[in-house]
Amino acid sequence: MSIIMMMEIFSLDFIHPSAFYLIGGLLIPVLKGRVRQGYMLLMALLAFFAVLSMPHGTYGIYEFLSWELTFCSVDKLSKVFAYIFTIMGVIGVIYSMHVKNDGEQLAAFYYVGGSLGVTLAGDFLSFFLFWELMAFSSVFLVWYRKSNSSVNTGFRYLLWHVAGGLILFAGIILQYSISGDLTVQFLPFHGWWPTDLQSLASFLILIGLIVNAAVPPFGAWLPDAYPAATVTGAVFMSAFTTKTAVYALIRICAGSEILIVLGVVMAIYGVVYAVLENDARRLLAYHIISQVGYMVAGVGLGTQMAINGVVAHAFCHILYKSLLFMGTGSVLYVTGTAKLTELGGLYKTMPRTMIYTIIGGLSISAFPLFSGFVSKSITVAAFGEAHLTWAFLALMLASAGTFLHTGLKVPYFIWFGKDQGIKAKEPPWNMELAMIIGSLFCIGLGVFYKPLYALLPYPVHFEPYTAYHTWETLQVLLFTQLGFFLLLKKLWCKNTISLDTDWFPRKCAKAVIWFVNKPLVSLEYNIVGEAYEFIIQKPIMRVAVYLKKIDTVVVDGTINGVGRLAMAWSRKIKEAQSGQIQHYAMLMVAGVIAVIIIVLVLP
Amino acid sequence: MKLLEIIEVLRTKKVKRIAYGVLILLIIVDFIIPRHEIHFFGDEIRGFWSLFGFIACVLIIVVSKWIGSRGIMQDEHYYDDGDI
Amino acid sequence: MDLSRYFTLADISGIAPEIVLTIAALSVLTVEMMRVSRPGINLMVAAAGLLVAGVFAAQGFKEEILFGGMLRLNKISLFFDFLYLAVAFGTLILSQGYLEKKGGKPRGEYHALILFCVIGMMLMTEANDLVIVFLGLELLSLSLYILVGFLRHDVLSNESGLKYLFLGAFSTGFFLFGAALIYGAAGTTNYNEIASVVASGEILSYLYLSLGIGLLLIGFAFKVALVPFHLWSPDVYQGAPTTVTAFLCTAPKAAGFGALLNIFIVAFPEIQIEWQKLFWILAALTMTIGNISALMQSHVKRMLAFSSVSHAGYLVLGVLVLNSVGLSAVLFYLVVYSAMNLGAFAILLLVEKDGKGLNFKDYRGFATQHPWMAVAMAVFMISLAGFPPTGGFIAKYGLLSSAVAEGYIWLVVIAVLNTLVSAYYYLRLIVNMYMQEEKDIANPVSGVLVLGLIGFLAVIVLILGITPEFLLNITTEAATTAF
Amino acid sequence: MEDIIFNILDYPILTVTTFLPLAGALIILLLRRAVLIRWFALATTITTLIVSLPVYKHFDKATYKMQFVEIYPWIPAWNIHYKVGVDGISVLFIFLVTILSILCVTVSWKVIQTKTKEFFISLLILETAMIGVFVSLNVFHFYLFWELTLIPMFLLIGAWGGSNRIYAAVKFVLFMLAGSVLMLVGIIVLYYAGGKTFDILELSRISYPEELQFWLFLAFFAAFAVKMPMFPIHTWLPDAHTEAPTAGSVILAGVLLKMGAYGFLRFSFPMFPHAVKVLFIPMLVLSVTAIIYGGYVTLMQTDMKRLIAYSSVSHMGFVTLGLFTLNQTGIEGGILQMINHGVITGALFLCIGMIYERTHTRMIEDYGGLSKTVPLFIVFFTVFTLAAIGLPGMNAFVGEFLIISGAFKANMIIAAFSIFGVVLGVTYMVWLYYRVALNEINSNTKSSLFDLDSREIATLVPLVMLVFLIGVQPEIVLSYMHASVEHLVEQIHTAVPLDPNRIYNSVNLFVEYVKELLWWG
Repeated sequence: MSIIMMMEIFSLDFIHPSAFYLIGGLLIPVLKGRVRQGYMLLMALLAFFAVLSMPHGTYGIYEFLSWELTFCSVDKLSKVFAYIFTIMGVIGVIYSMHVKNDGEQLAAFYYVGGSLGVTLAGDFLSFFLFWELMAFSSVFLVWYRKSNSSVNTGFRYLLWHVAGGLILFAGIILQYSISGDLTVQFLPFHGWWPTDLQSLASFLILIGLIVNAAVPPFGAWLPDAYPAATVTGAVFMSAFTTKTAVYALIRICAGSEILIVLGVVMAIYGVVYAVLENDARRLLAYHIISQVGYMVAGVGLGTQMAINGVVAHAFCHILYKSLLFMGTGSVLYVTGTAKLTELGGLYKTMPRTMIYTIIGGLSISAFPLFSGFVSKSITVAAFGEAHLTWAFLALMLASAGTFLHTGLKVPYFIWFGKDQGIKAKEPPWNMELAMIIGSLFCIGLGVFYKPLYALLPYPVHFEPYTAYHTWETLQVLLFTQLGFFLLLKKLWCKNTISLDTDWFPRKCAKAVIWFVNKPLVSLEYNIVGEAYEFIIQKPIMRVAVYLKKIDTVVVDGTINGVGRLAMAWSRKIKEAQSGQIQHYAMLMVAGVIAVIIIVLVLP
Repeated sequence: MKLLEIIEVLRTKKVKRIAYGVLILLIIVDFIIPRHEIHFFGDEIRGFWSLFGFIACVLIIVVSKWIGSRGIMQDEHYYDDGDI
Repeated sequence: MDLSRYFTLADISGIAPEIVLTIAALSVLTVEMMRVSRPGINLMVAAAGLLVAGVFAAQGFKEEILFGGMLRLNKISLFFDFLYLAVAFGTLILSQGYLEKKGGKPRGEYHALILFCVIGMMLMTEANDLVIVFLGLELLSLSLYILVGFLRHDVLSNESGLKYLFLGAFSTGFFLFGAALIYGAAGTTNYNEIASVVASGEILSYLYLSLGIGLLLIGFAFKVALVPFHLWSPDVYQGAPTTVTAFLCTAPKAAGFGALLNIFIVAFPEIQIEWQKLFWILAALTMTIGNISALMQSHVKRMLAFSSVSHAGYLVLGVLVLNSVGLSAVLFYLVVYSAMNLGAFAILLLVEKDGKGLNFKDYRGFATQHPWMAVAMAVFMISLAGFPPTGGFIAKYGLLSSAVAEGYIWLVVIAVLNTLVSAYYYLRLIVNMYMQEEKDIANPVSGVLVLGLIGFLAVIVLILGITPEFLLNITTEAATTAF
Repeated sequence: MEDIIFNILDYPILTVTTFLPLAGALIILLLRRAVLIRWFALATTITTLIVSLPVYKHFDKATYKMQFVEIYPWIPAWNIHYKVGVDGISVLFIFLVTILSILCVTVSWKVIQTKTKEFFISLLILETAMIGVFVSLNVFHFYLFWELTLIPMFLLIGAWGGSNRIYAAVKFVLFMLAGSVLMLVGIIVLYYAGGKTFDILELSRISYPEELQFWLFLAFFAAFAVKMPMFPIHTWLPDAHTEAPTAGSVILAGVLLKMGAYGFLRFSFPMFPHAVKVLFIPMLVLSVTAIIYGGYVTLMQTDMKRLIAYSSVSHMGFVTLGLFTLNQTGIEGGILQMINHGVITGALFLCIGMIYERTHTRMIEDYGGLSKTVPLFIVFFTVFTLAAIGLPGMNAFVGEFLIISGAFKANMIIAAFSIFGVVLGVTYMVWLYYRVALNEINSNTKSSLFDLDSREIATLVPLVMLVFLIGVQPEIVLSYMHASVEHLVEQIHTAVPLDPNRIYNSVNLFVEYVKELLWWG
């Protein structure tokens, strides 16, 4: 209604939901205090309603020089993701209302706008434009933490994303050169290694997307950056980057077999590292990798049920993962630390945050009556039906591991462990309100899963609440709890960080820098520098001086010379004008003789 | 507050014994649950999933601890000496 | 006794304007004699004479030959008459109070002499006989010699008067020698008869005829100040009182060209082709030397003298072409030329005070003190240079266009380059007025009549530039009747 | 008369737009107080813009025909009619003139204290003359307006200019006059050769004998080359620009240079196609030398205004390069670059003028670190420097892009050299920007600098909008000229069939031509 009214006013055929974030965001620095909070909430809600009233089909086509950018092509798949992104936008905005620094708010707004843009992009150019916008705006969320480590982490995060973006861009260009059209279409990559040009193009696009989806060899940036982000920034980042990548993977490379293997490895890898982890937010970051592993595996499978599973899982994952981040974020906000070794026994001072985090933990481990049970199990069941037993078992193992560290380890060590005497109180009202909404969504979806299934792209014929399925999950989860309590002593964490695949770039980076600093710089400075100076700079300057001399002396000289010449003649003639009558008379006689000669010559 | 007392009650010894009782109950009920589609051998065996859950938990903890000690776990300031 | 054998009533009515002017001149002298003390009486009487002569000329006009072939009245001569009357009227207004300023006593002879000049000029352009032309030329020259030297106490004026007398007499001698030769060759001094004799071919000898024409041309060249014979004009223009210079460089020059055109149109229509080469050279020389020598002048009057020499060069372009289009262009050019020069000299007149106000430097900061006067002077200078919105451009365009029609492309290019050179020294005055810093500048004596005349002339120049339609029609109509 | 469309609006729009400033000038003649004069001048220029707006709305972009045509008899004796009309090529320049005139009035609000009445009168007469040039379809009053620009510009430079203003003003007038008097001879010869008519459309329909075309092209070339300063005869530009007041140099750079190029499009291309075909290689060589030579000499300038002036020589070299490629892209690029150059260089001069108002020095070494002392000004200065460099997304990029692609179609080597020109362009602009904005703060100008006030911001904002508008959506501007340029190109090529070998040996053809013609003289 308001959107439609707005549309008539501006006589636009549609309003791109990200417009509210990108253009609306510009006003944030201008407004202050309560007005700003209300304004941001209004923008988030308007974006949500815009998605609500967005018809299917492609529109918002804008042609620049010779290319056609379609900013909005909407079908069931992109609509679902648009829904969840806008909902998450609302929750995130509420959560970050208390933040004073308007740069951070602006970065968050452009981050959400970027992800919405990617979801709705019709052609690769605008897709890539918003893709880069997302990368650049999210890096500010890390930088605004303003601790020296977060600045370096921000740079590493940015380098990863720029590298990923470039690979993606290379793929797009290659694809454009082959097919000649830029529309975002289905380019699956089959087999292990690119054979011909076309498969190379889809391979590059796949790698570009994988980097953003934090798949292991390329995914080390996620656990590195998220814990370093600001309290509210981490909440936004947990929801958008990886899920936009998942959406892109579904849209572009559904059914590429390599993804199954990658997905499963991811799931296990995330769980193993999470167990070792000491920092709560870093643990959750690793856990994102494992959950996204499910989705990547599902995309790799490619069947209709798997894709449905992936979409549902993504939908719920955004909600409960952001809830967990909000919980740990509040702990960090209140106590100043997120290290498990330093926390413990907070249930007495932060009971309500504990409840929300536990709800998040339960729904992530797919406890019956929670949203995880409804969504994650579809993907797992899809693998079951496809009879990939090894993948099926690995994923079940991973879900057990999930419950182990997110469901049990994090809550136990933060809230129930031995009390280290850290004083803490409940977080501000807006953080709590956001957490309440998040938990309501988690429980609501768990119970009333039908509307979620309606949104999924393909028809769903999977019934989560069958007796056997609930029982099976309950058995796995409770016995994992048994294992946890028995081995509690072994799980005690030490104040360590776990090396990750980003060991290679960081170490060899130091070697490269050393190489650049010592030999290369000196070479460049005295040999190449001199050469440049000698071959290019000096001659240009000399020629320029020379030409300037020409310009002033020759060109100007000649023209002024003509003027001076005329003046000289005039002076000479002036002498002839002597004022003596006899001179005049003589000249007149000369004139007369001349005329007579001419007259005689004439006939 | 009301919430705190509930949590206190849950932590007492008595509650732990009830939990073990629930676990055993789980395995027994598993025998009577009807299985409609059978996809793989695990569905046949009763109580398979509880065993699987326990072993998974133990396996994960042991393996990750082993790998951690092997070299993954480093001191916190491992990267701090002048990374990029 | 019956004088009808010698002249009829029609002849008398034909020369009515001249008669009225003589009466007016004599009455001015008598008024002077009676020591009538009213100020400006001479001006009133002379102006009245001019007006009445104008009325008589316009009202009694018929296309006819008078005094048995001596005079010829046609549209061209009428056009010239009105030009002379207008210029004389303008000069009279200008010289109102000028002579006192220069220290001389206001004497009536000044106005009488101007009227005699007008009579002389009228005779020159109406003449249909060499003798009459000589008569008019002499009457004009003599009164001009006196006028130039009018300020007896000013040594410069005496020197230029004397100089003008000697060289004038010298050139009239050539003129008379030429006329005699032509009379010898053709046996008659009447234009039409000369034309018929030349056409029929019983010329005594072509040598005499061409020599005669050549010398005749030299006489005119001196009067109109074409290059080899222009040397007198800068000194005379500078020495003479400014009002006389104003009169000198407008009306007599027009008369000279008028008489020259009449001779070549009526008397020597076919021979004219051989003379084109000479006119080509004269035109090129006059334009170039006139412009170049004006470049370095620091004295405004002297600069205007050389500029009038160069304008004579452009007019020779029209004489060179000698068809109806060329003639109408010359007539138009003469009107605009007179208006521009009269205006420029008028302002010069006002600014000049006891020897100061005649150099370029004296015009610095003129624009801030006297904006309106500066604008008028700028308009005259721009028009003299031939910039478009003014009459000067249209006049120059007419001449160049007629020359191009006859194929004198290279002469037109020379003329156009000369305009470029002329722009420099015309704009120098504007530079001094608008762009130099103020010093203790001459503040002009502001006579209402003179200011009105300046304004009127400036407006005329602009109107002729923007809508030259009305004057063009008159000139084209006059030119077509001549051929 | 079949290819003109008469004016359908309720008032004679073109005549009113042309003569409204003149009417304003006459009224100012009567006013006395300076404040009144300034406000009245501003009102006149703004009303001229508003009055001219319907032209763009009702302009029919599909046809190449002349539109809004008005014919009134003026001097029947010489068969001269007052005929005005607009087509795709000339319509945009009217917009440029009206916009820049308003900005000139606002920028010279405080700086002109002496002789304000004469200043605003000459500015308004100048505006009438400029609009007249772009609008007139009769050669005679085209020339009249062409010459009418000289005197006001002469007064602007001379009376309110810098220290060496008289030399610059006189040099400016003599250069311009030299060119235009030769054009006058050309016009007269054209009048007779074209059958005693001054109407541009009829003149461009007749095909003249080849050698006459050659001479007439040279005559017109003299005037146009001087005005848009092509290589050898450009030395008046730096002097005129450095000495002119801000308003003067904005108008000079913004519009006067374009009249030369417009002349080529209106006269040389349609009327002397054969001569154009013969001479287009030398012309390309000339424009490339202008680009490179201009670039080099700009590098070495120490005075800011002189640097921007020389950069105009290089930019206008691009425009001629675009025009003489004789293909659709090149010419459209040329016209677009003309408008871009008008906007950018006008804006740069406005900026320098504003700074000069404060520090009264134009030497670059007096400036430094302006980004700290006057940040708001540096924002505008950065935008315009980037536009001048030709950053994509800004207007100059689109123009240069079209020109260079057109040039590649015409002749490969020349296009390659022109790119080197672009590189030079970037170097001198960036070096200027570094020395002015980023260097450490220079002591002697630091004290007198204060940031822009609202009047100055209001002057610069419309130009910033234009820069981005044309940069992002060039189609707004290009759509006007497609039809007319297409017709022009077709006119050139149908007149002389395009036989390839003739083009490539056109240089020796040119030499042989000159030899053959010299005997004719």
